[in-house]
Amino acid sequence: MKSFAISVEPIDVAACARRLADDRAGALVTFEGWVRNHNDGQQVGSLEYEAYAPLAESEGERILAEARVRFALGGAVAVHRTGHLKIGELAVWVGVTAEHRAAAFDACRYIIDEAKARLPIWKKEHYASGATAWINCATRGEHAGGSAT
Amino acid sequence: MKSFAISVEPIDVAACARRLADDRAGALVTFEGWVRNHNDGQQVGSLEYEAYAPLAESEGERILAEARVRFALGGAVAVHRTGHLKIGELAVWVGVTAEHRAAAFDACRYIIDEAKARLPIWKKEHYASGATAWINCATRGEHAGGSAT
Amino acid sequence: MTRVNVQYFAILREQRGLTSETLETNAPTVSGLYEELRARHGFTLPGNRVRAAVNDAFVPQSHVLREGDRVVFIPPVAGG
Amino acid sequence: MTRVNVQYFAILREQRGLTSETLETNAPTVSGLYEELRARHGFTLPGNRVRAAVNDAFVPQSHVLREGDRVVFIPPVAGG
Repeated sequence: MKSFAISVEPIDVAACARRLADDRAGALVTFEGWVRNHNDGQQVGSLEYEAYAPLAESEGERILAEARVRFALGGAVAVHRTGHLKIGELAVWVGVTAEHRAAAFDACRYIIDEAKARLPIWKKEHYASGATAWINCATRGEHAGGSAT
Repeated sequence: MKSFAISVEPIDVAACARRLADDRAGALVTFEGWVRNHNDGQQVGSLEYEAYAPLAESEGERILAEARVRFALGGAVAVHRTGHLKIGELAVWVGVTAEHRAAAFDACRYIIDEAKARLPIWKKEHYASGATAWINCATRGEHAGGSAT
Repeated sequence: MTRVNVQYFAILREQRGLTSETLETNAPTVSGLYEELRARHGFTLPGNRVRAAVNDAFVPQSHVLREGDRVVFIPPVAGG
Repeated sequence: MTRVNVQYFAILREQRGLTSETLETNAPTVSGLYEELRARHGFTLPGNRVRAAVNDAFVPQSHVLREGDRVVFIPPVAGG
């Protein structure tokens, strides 16, 4: 199974964490990105995620490989959801194990920061008013594949 | 239910995470401390945790309150296990939600760093050889309640 | 003329009204192709805000198109 | 004489061989009580490596004992 996956199905957090079980590891740090009910002062009703899946997966694997080189890790797994998500739903999960917690915290943060900046995944906010907007498409933001450092 | 708890029962991670559900939160960062099969070059067979529970719980609540003051948090929950744990078992769980992930990462790390330095919880390693040792009791380490900064 | 397949995502998919098409172009590079399509379909994103991938790998704007390439223009990502 | 209850944890519990006891002491402070118990029971931890709690709250070494206090001596914690 791939370490980085795009998933159209709800993310199974327990199954993801089980893949990281490791008797040598003392620390597991996880990040969950949830759909928030607001953004930039607007009420958000739901969120649509669209991915260019083949490139998102290869770039995601590249990010995990970079984290393994930079930090003293055990394992690293990440899954990004696509589709139309409700408030409170899980959009992205990252889990990292290490002997010591500092490396696990640093690596988990590195992975999610790079993923948000580099993966070709877009989100469209649906507002209470009925309006919608692709986030950053017409305004600000990094390009996919751009460096976040 | 208390935000910080000492538990003689196995920690129910899913139940802990459910307590943090929050439509305004965009990020959940969790830390799990697992019993490692080695420490300082020695093979570890199991680990015993002993807590001075009333003070550990009040000091734990104080740490969570400090984190809420320092960082822009949604919720924060932590549980520390006591008793005789096997390799791979979950010894401590910390979960923090926030609107934005930076605060969640910073707060989760603050809580576990302070917890390790300040809570009156001791661990005794049981080695493959049959020997045992209370960690730090007779050697190095911070005092409970000491500042970790 | 070079025949290429173009896939669209997010705002470009909506502005084009389809997810992919196969077309012939005289544009030698991916940036030239984007400008051609932008003029034809009224894409709102300027070329310098769009990255490109060919055959599922990122490429520079100066990448030269070859017969049969699968081209994707990548709008800015959601980030934060 | 002040009557206090003393609870022991971890290495102190093992060296004392029990988890709590009620005793009378002439020591005016918690640090004095620790030195008294250390001499009697052969605790290996010096007083400056042990913190104290009275009635489930941390106290300084100079804390003055009162009748009925519950005293806990706290060995260094596991840390990392």
